[in-house]
Amino acid sequence: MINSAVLSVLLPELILALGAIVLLMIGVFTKNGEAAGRSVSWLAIMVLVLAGVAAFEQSGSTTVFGGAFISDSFTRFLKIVILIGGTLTLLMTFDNFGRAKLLVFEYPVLVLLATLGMLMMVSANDLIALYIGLELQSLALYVIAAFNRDDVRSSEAGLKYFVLGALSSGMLLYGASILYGVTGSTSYANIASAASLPEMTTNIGLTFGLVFVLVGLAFKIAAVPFHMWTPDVYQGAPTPVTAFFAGAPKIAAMALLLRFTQAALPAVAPQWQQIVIFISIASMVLGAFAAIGQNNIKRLLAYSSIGHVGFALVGLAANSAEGTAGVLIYLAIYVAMTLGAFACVLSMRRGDRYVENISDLAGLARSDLTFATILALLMFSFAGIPPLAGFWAKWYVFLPAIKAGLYPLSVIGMVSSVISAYYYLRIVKIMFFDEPAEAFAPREGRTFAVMALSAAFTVIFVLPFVGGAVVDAASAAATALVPGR
Amino acid sequence: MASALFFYLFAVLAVASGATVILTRNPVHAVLFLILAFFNAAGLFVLLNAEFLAMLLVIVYVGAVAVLFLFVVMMLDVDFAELKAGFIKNAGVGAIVGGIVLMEILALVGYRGLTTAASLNVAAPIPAAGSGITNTQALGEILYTKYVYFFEASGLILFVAMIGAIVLTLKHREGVKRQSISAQVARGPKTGLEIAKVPSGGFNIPPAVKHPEAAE
Amino acid sequence: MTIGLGHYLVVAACLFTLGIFGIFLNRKNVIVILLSIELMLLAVNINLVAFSHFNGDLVGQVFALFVLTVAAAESAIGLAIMVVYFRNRGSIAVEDINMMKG
Amino acid sequence: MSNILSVTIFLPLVGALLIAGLNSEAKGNARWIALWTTLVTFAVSLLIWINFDSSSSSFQFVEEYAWLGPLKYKMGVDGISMLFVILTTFLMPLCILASWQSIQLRVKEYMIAFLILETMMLGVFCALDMVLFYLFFEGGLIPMFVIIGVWGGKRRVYASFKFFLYTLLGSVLMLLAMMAMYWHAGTTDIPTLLQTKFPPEMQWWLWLAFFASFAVKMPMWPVHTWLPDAHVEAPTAGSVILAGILLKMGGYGFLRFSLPMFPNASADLAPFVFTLSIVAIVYTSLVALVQEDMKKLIAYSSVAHMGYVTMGIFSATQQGVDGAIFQMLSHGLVSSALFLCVGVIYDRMHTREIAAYGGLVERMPKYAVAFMIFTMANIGLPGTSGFIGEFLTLLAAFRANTLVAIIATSGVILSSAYALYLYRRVIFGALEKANLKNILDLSPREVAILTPLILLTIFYGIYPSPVLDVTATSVKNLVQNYQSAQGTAAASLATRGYQ
Amino acid sequence: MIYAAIVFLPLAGALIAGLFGRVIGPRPCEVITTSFMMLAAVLSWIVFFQVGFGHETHDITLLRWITSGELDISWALKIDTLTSVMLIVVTTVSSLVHLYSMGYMHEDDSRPRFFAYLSLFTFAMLMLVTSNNLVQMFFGWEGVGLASYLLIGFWYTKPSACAAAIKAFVVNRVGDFGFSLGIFGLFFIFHTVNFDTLFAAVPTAVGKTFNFAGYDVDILTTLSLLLFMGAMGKSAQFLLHTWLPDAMEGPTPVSALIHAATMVTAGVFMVARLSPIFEYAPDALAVVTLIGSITAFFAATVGLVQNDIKRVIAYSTCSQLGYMFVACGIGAYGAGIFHLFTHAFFKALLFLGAGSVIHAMHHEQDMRQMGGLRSKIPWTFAAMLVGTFALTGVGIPHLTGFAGFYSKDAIIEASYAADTPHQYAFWMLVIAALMTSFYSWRLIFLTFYGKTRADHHTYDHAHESPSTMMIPLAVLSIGAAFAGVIFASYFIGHDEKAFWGAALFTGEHNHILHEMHGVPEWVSYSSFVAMLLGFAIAWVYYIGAPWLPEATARAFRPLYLFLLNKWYFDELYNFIFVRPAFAIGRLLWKGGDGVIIDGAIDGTAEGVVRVTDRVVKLQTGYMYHYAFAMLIGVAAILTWLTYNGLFGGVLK
Repeated sequence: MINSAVLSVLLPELILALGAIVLLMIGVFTKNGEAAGRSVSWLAIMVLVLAGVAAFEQSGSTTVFGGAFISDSFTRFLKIVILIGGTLTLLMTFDNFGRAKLLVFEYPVLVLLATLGMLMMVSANDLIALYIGLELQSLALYVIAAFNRDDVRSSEAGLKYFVLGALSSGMLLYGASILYGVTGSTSYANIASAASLPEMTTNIGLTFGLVFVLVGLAFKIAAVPFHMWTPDVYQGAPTPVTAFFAGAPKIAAMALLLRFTQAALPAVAPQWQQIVIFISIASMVLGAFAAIGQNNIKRLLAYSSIGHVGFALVGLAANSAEGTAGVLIYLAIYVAMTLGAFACVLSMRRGDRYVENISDLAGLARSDLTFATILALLMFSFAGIPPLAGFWAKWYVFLPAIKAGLYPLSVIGMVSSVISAYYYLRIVKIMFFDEPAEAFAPREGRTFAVMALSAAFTVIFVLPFVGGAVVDAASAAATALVPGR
Repeated sequence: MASALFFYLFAVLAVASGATVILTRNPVHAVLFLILAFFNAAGLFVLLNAEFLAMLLVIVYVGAVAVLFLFVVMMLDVDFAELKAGFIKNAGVGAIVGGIVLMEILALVGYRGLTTAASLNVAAPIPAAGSGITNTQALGEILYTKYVYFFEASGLILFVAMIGAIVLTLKHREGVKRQSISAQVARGPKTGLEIAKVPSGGFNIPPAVKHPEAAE
Repeated sequence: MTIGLGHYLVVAACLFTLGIFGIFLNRKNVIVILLSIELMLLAVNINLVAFSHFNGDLVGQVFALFVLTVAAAESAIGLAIMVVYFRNRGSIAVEDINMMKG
Repeated sequence: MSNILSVTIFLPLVGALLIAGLNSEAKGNARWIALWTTLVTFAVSLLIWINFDSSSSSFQFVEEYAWLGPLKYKMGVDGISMLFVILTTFLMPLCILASWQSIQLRVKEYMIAFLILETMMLGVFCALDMVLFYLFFEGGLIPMFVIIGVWGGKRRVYASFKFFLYTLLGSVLMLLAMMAMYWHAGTTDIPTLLQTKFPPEMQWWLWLAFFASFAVKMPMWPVHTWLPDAHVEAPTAGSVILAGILLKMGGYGFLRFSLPMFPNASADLAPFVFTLSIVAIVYTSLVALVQEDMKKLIAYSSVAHMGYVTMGIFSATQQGVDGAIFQMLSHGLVSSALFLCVGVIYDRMHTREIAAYGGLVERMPKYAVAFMIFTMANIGLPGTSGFIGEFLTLLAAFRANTLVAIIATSGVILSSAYALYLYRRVIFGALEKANLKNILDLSPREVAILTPLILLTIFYGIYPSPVLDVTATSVKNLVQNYQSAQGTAAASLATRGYQ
Repeated sequence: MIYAAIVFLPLAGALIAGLFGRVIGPRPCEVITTSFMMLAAVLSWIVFFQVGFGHETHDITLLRWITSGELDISWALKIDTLTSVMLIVVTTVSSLVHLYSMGYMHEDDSRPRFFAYLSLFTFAMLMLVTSNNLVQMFFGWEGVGLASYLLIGFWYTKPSACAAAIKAFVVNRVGDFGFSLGIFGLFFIFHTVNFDTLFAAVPTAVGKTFNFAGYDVDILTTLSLLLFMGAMGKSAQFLLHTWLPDAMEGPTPVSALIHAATMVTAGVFMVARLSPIFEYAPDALAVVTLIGSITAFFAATVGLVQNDIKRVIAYSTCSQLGYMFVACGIGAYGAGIFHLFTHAFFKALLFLGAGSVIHAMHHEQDMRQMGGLRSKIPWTFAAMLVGTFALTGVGIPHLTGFAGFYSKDAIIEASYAADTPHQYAFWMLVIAALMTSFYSWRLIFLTFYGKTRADHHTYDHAHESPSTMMIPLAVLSIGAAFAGVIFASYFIGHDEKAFWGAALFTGEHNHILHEMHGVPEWVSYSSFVAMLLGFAIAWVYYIGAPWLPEATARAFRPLYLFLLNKWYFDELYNFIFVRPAFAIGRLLWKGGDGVIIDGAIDGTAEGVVRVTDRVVKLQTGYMYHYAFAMLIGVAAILTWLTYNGLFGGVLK
């Protein structure tokens, strides 16, 4: 059953799994807690990079375990993005966790396991694989959300995330069980073939299964109305954790959504398109409106992420290879920007105290122009102002939507992007136009590197060898997911 | 006929105890009723010829998980008097929405031809009654072969649960002396002597930990 | 009178709905919420096993097996988080869990 | 030579990078680098103009490189865009000079913002790929937002937000339309799109979406209210750029997209545009009459002048389009100059209240002369550049619709009223206010800024051919294509009046 | 390039004085501009004789101007008799005014500016009269408007001067509004704005109609009326006349040059120049006649009671312009231009004389504060007397007379010959002539006769003006005295056809110049009688019985006030146009932009904030609410898909 060919397909996952176990051991047997945390973190980063290299080196399209696990250019694209996201968030963790006395070795191990879960989600081609990967990721995330166990907010975040997450996985499971019952299989390929039978066109069971599974996935990507955990968890969890939440897990969940809808249930596309359109509009609009009222920058970014998920879903709503590519591009760009934004949040420090209020940014341009410029670039990019990367993200999701004739969706999306531009601009305004507040403590090297990298990415995306490369890779990935379309 | 009778018995009891779980005021009672529900579900599983799962349910769930719940309930010094079961004010609205969902699901159940396509996709047929292969054996045969990936992965999940539970709840109590043999052996003059600067005004007693540790 | 698939599905649906109810109707006690989650997962398992039985396919039972495993892990994590919360806040009343809102 | 457009466009960006590389104390260096960069850019752009073949209606100096997927980096100019490039590069050095003294805070950033803005503006006029166009079109929002917000007046936050969100809202709809065009035509290449025939039904929607963007940018009534606010709050050079170039992007967009690409919709909706135009002319002129803030008054007059432009464009005749382009260029000179004039006294007195002035001619005769010339150009006195555009557009409007022409022509009465009323209150009268007694006349630097504007204003009023010759062929081509697209519609237009 | 020299010498002078005035000082400026003007004047006379008697006409293109499609406009000089007449009028009066100003303005600090303006004005006026197309004409038209604006507002510290300047410009723009529309219309119909091609094409459009503002109207009538609207504005005709009296706020030489001799006659010139168009629009001509006669009558009535010496002359100018328009309206273009020609001399003379009086009286303009100046400033008195003779048309019928005798009486006769309904034009002009005579003599009597009403100091110091001022008066006196007798035969007499050549066009049915010589005898005498009667009444009122004016004013107080307040036109216009414009402007600003548009925008912004508040409130922080939201989501989606759009929903 298991041979070297299978292992090579599984290589990135194997690296992570074994790495997690080994690192746990290393951590356990290292005396000094802080040193253990530090060295294990570095090792974890290396493991992630290694897994990334392994993923990058893979080629072709293979399924193993009876089709439950798939590896193709789609999974590779997303895995690399996830691994980059994971690596960079881990890179930003040290100083923050060091100050909060959280730098323990369990954290990187949990991050590795969560990342492993994500990779499994990305590769899931079977309902059971979907569920297992999802739970592996989620359980790890529940824990790290509550990781600052002496902080009531952190534990509240963990509790909320857990309860609602469990509810959502319950719903997802319920849907999965119905789908299994209706189609007789958990494998996407079999589900797709069963669902495409003529007598299944009116089978209401499919619809129910679809709805419940989509609801579960929508929760994971924080789409309205299954988003309500997001602001609280983003705010409550330690900031490096939030940075991690905002990036990689969303991608993994989106990968599930993409593959589940397009590989397992293309037959009922009109139905899931409607659902996607609904949650897309709801997310874009709510993200735009609710963020305006925020004073905490993490909360604001949470609502912003809700909005961005809505935008990404626009591409999915189009139900086409271009649309899928659009989603992928959107995700890649979104992760890059989000990492930068959270790196900025992590740099908002006065003395040893981290501050999170938007008003703390007042007049930042006066005291630290580089910082302010980077954050401003990211905000403009979030708002989708050309030529920054955020614009291209929107371009590539709305383009297929227009092709698919989703005009009301597109117009609503564009209008809400303008509304959301308001709060991004507000941050720029506070940094550039307002009177300075107290200056921040000096920036820290690693975090600053992430900030600068992210801002640079938003700027140079417009160059053909950057943006073009991303777009080409995403297009190739999308065609792998939906061949022939 | 007997099986029908048992079905209704288990079904009614399962649903009734499920309802009690969410309605009772006392969490201990709730856990106990959950156990009852699990027992009845196990009964249903038996009726469905899934003996292994039925057994698992009883052993794992009733034996471990539910007991864990009881543990925690008892351990946390919760003032049960205060925990009057309360429903949100407009529970009616909630009930209506929930009711709608339930009705829709029930409508689905009544749908004919729900599983018409299912038979096409049988990946691991249940062994025939006369084949002599038990449910447990049949499961075992595919679990470690065809579904080894999931099996390994669920192992990782348990791994995560372990790390998670430990990292969240394990607390090295400060001020408690623990013996460290290696440290004692390695003790030399360098580490043995410590010149302490005594601050004036005494020292602070660490605050007493109010609640006992949770199970590790 | 034969007991068909539908009967089991009805039981599962009832339990599932009760689980959902338990989560959002309860305002006093987090433990009950955790129990409700278990109820939901139980309902799923009943579904899976019933489908498995009536479809003549063992995969459902395998699936249920994993659901059981994961549910156990999940409840462990859930309880751990609850304990942490209780330590910080001294309460597990659901109504108290709203430090963050807006 | 083959990359001269790109060189022109990105030279300012290079300058911005140079300034960014300076250490932050070097105010003077930032100014000088900015000035030299803009001057060199101007010189290079003049080279383009000299080598421009005005007998051809096709795009010239075309550069084309692969970019993102089907999108191309494609640049080029034709008779319609050529002069806007020159206008931009011409006004920039003046803006830098105008900010020499008045900007003392964060000079480096200011210069960087301006140079980036210049790149964006040049890009808009040169882009031959729709998406590239949009990129520059919207990209300019960022530096302008910062310029208004950081160096602006009291209500700068309100103004900058209004400016940004208003224009953004208009533009995103255009973006959607561009996507639809891409799917229909399979390309974003502007020259190809110019040849593409969109179905009339589709044209309507596309037209409306583009209109949403350009009308706001223009700005046309009733989406004009961001302009007075933005103008009032922006620093002088910001107002100059805003009035001189940013507003022209709307008009340029109409000429580049709406008219040639959606001729049927343009013809159908021309009455709608005419209506808005004449409302703008009369309405904003009346509003300008009662303004108490100089910049606001000029801003309102800008709206009125842009009314002539839209009217001229949608009359879709040689005279109308020529006039519209000329009007835009002239307005670029004249209103810029007027804003500079306001800036001159604002720098001295720090108020733009009309009531705070009076009798300035006593102390500032040179200034009075300059202001008079620009006021006269503003009201379209023959012999100034303001006349040519106004005259041609009205001439064309008369052909399209006499009623429109009548109402629009009444604008010349109102414009003289508000402009002269302003002049009288600021320049004439007795010099009674104590704080004005020592006000100084134009400094050599200010003279250096205003002199070229005066000379050009008068030169183009007397001899507009350098401009009209450049535009003629391209406009002719545009109008012919437009009319041939109308088919029967054109015939009815011709027979509507006396022939 | 003698023609170009005539036109551009003043411009050169203006530029030198304007740009370098501060550097080279006032005196050189005066000398340069004046000598340039005089040179131009001399050249103009040469040209006049060449063209008027040598019958040379020229059309010289100087520079391409506006080229756009079929529109092709050049800077050009069209030299024909009409132009040459205007050239001499403009350059001669202008050079004299320049000279005069050297004396009159010698106390002023801004003389370079003043002379620059004067020369600039002259340049614009010359561009106007030499234009070969409508647009260049419009250039000159607006250019003189600008110069007029600048000169009226010359004393910018006086609020009334500033107001008058703006009023002049804006009211002129009202006229220009019509003029522009006329140009647009002509281009629309004929695809050209050049006179020669235009005039050649006009006959093809006779009787045809086009759609104008929703109505089908006769092309030529409509366009002629639009063009005439421009003329009304520039020439201060009834309804658009209000600016002219106020324009007297400017220095007196300006009034003489611009508001008497040249600029205000541009309207007459325009009608004459466009006679090939007007001739085909009889209805338009009827309107011209009507407006002209009303103006002649109306302005004369107002002139009766004014006390400001310059205003009397200003209303007189207005009235005389009415005469000219009547002449044009009835087709007697030659008579109109002839009156323009003579009027330039005697009205400039009167103004400059009045300026001399004012100069003598230390800038006192109110005639009630004058009197008895005859002995103090005899030469001025003499000049004024000549001017009055010319204006009132003193002369001996069938024999000889002052300038006005020829030109004005010719118009009166022609108006009778034109046979307007009920001979209204004729009677109004005759009555106006009577009033002209009355107010002219009233001016003389009030200023020069009787005892002085000025304070002693002023009166004692009143002295004759310097020679720079007196020489122009002398020259103009000669003109006022002899221009009529010398040129009558060319302008309106039997040499008329040869003199005008093609410059003036008369339709085939237009024989007015011929018919006016055949009017009944009493018509010829009527104006003579009116003149005498006016003189007599004036004598009675102001010399014979000085108490009478006041008594009359008291007896007819409403009428007196009505006339004194100029028929309440200013008040009416303020009420109808000016105040509403400001009120509407304010309403649109505060209400339209502020409340409605910005209100909508800010309201939207507030709405967003309000929605935000609600949305944020949804996020209660309670888990059960969150779970409930999810449940609602599930229920909604399920219900939607199950019952509404199982396949192909509405959302898509």
